[in-house]
Amino acid sequence: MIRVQTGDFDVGAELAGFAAGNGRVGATCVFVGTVRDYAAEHAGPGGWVTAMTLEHYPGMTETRLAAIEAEARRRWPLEDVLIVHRYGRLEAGDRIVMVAAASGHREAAFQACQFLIDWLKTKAPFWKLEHTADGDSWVDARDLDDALAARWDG
Amino acid sequence: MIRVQTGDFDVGAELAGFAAGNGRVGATCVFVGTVRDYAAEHAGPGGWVTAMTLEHYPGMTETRLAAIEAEARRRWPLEDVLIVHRYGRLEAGDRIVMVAAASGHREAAFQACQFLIDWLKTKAPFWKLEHTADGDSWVDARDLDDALAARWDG
Amino acid sequence: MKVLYFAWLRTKVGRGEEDLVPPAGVGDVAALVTWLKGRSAGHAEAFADLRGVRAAVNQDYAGWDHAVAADDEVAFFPPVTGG
Amino acid sequence: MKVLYFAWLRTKVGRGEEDLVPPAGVGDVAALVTWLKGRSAGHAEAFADLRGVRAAVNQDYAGWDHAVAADDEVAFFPPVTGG
Repeated sequence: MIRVQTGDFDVGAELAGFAAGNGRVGATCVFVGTVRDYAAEHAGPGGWVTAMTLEHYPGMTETRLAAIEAEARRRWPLEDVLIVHRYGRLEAGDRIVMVAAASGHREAAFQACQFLIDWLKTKAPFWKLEHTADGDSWVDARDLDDALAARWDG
Repeated sequence: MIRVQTGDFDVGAELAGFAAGNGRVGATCVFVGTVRDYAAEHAGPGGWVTAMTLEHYPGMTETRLAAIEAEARRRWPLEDVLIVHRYGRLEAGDRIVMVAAASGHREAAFQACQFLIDWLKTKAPFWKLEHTADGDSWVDARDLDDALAARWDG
Repeated sequence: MKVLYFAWLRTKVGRGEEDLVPPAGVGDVAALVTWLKGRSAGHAEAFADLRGVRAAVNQDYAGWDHAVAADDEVAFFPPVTGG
Repeated sequence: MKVLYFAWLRTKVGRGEEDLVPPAGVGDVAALVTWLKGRSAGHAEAFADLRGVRAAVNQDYAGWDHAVAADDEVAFFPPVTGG
């Protein structure tokens, strides 16, 4: 299941309904991304991130996230998949994204969960605008994210 | 933090207090293990696992889990670590274990979380006795678990 | 043709969406970009360095040689930074 | 010396814990096992095949050549299966 929303999500409540009643689940892996109050990329007085605004491409976002879920289900024997991603203005400490994968054993759950967030980070059309004391700046894509996503190629 | 207990735990409540208020956290990875109602190792009429009893070695369990947490913190820049493991009788669908790692970026959070459960599975003194329609049987250690733990050697 | 801009491309162009009718010769993404650069100084600046620009046609990623037609939705944006 | 048994070693030995005073020659885990095997048929069965047996001395994993002394806590158990 995928969801794109402005409001916060409750990880515990999401997990309570996740793969509910499915006795084949032995392993669930969850990743939660949050807004740090300090971006190492911005050293100096303006380095403190007070908030960010996440822009996205309505329509394409949902299509891409659904494709990422489908690919994960194709690659691993998953009992359930969840992607929740927020957009709009988020303050330091706020949750941004949650991805989860449930499977019989942990290898599949871990790999699928990493795959979901790696592909999401490089393929889902979201852009972060950081608000700092020095002003606003669009976050640059990280080469490391491309490298992490490339693990799953081929 | 480590905890060994007979009672259930609430993943959402655990995460609400996890790395609470720490603005350096950008990534949290969580693993939850549950009792499957079918163990593939037991094909046939007695294959349905109705429950299991987890035995442990009080004292050594806590010492080993604390050592695993310490090793994870030594290897990765972690803001928080949590291991909760139950013992005693557990029914199909029940939670067994939860491990979590929080860090600035997701690579450390994922790797530490996998490390925690891999080492826990091969080093923490717990033993599973499965109760099936055919009777009770002690679960054999999996070679795969040794292989997964060996990833973190050296 | 619906053309969308996101993130800093949107701020440079000065708007997020345009309904356009490119001339008949504009048959792929690259030709569309060349034509768009002539529309305003903001467009020219947004497309000055294409190394940091990605394109999507009808909500799927597309290369510069991907065909575009009158009823397509074409979007331009920097490499994504969500998650 | 406190000797503990877990999982199927406990069920074969028939108890989980014993307070014992091994003879003076029992200086390491291997010698302790040899001595324990003579205590009962259950002990002998528990230690019949040591490939599936692990040992801990004072709550840390120990090899067969690890020294044991009168006031040690020594535990025997199969490979762990928690998590």
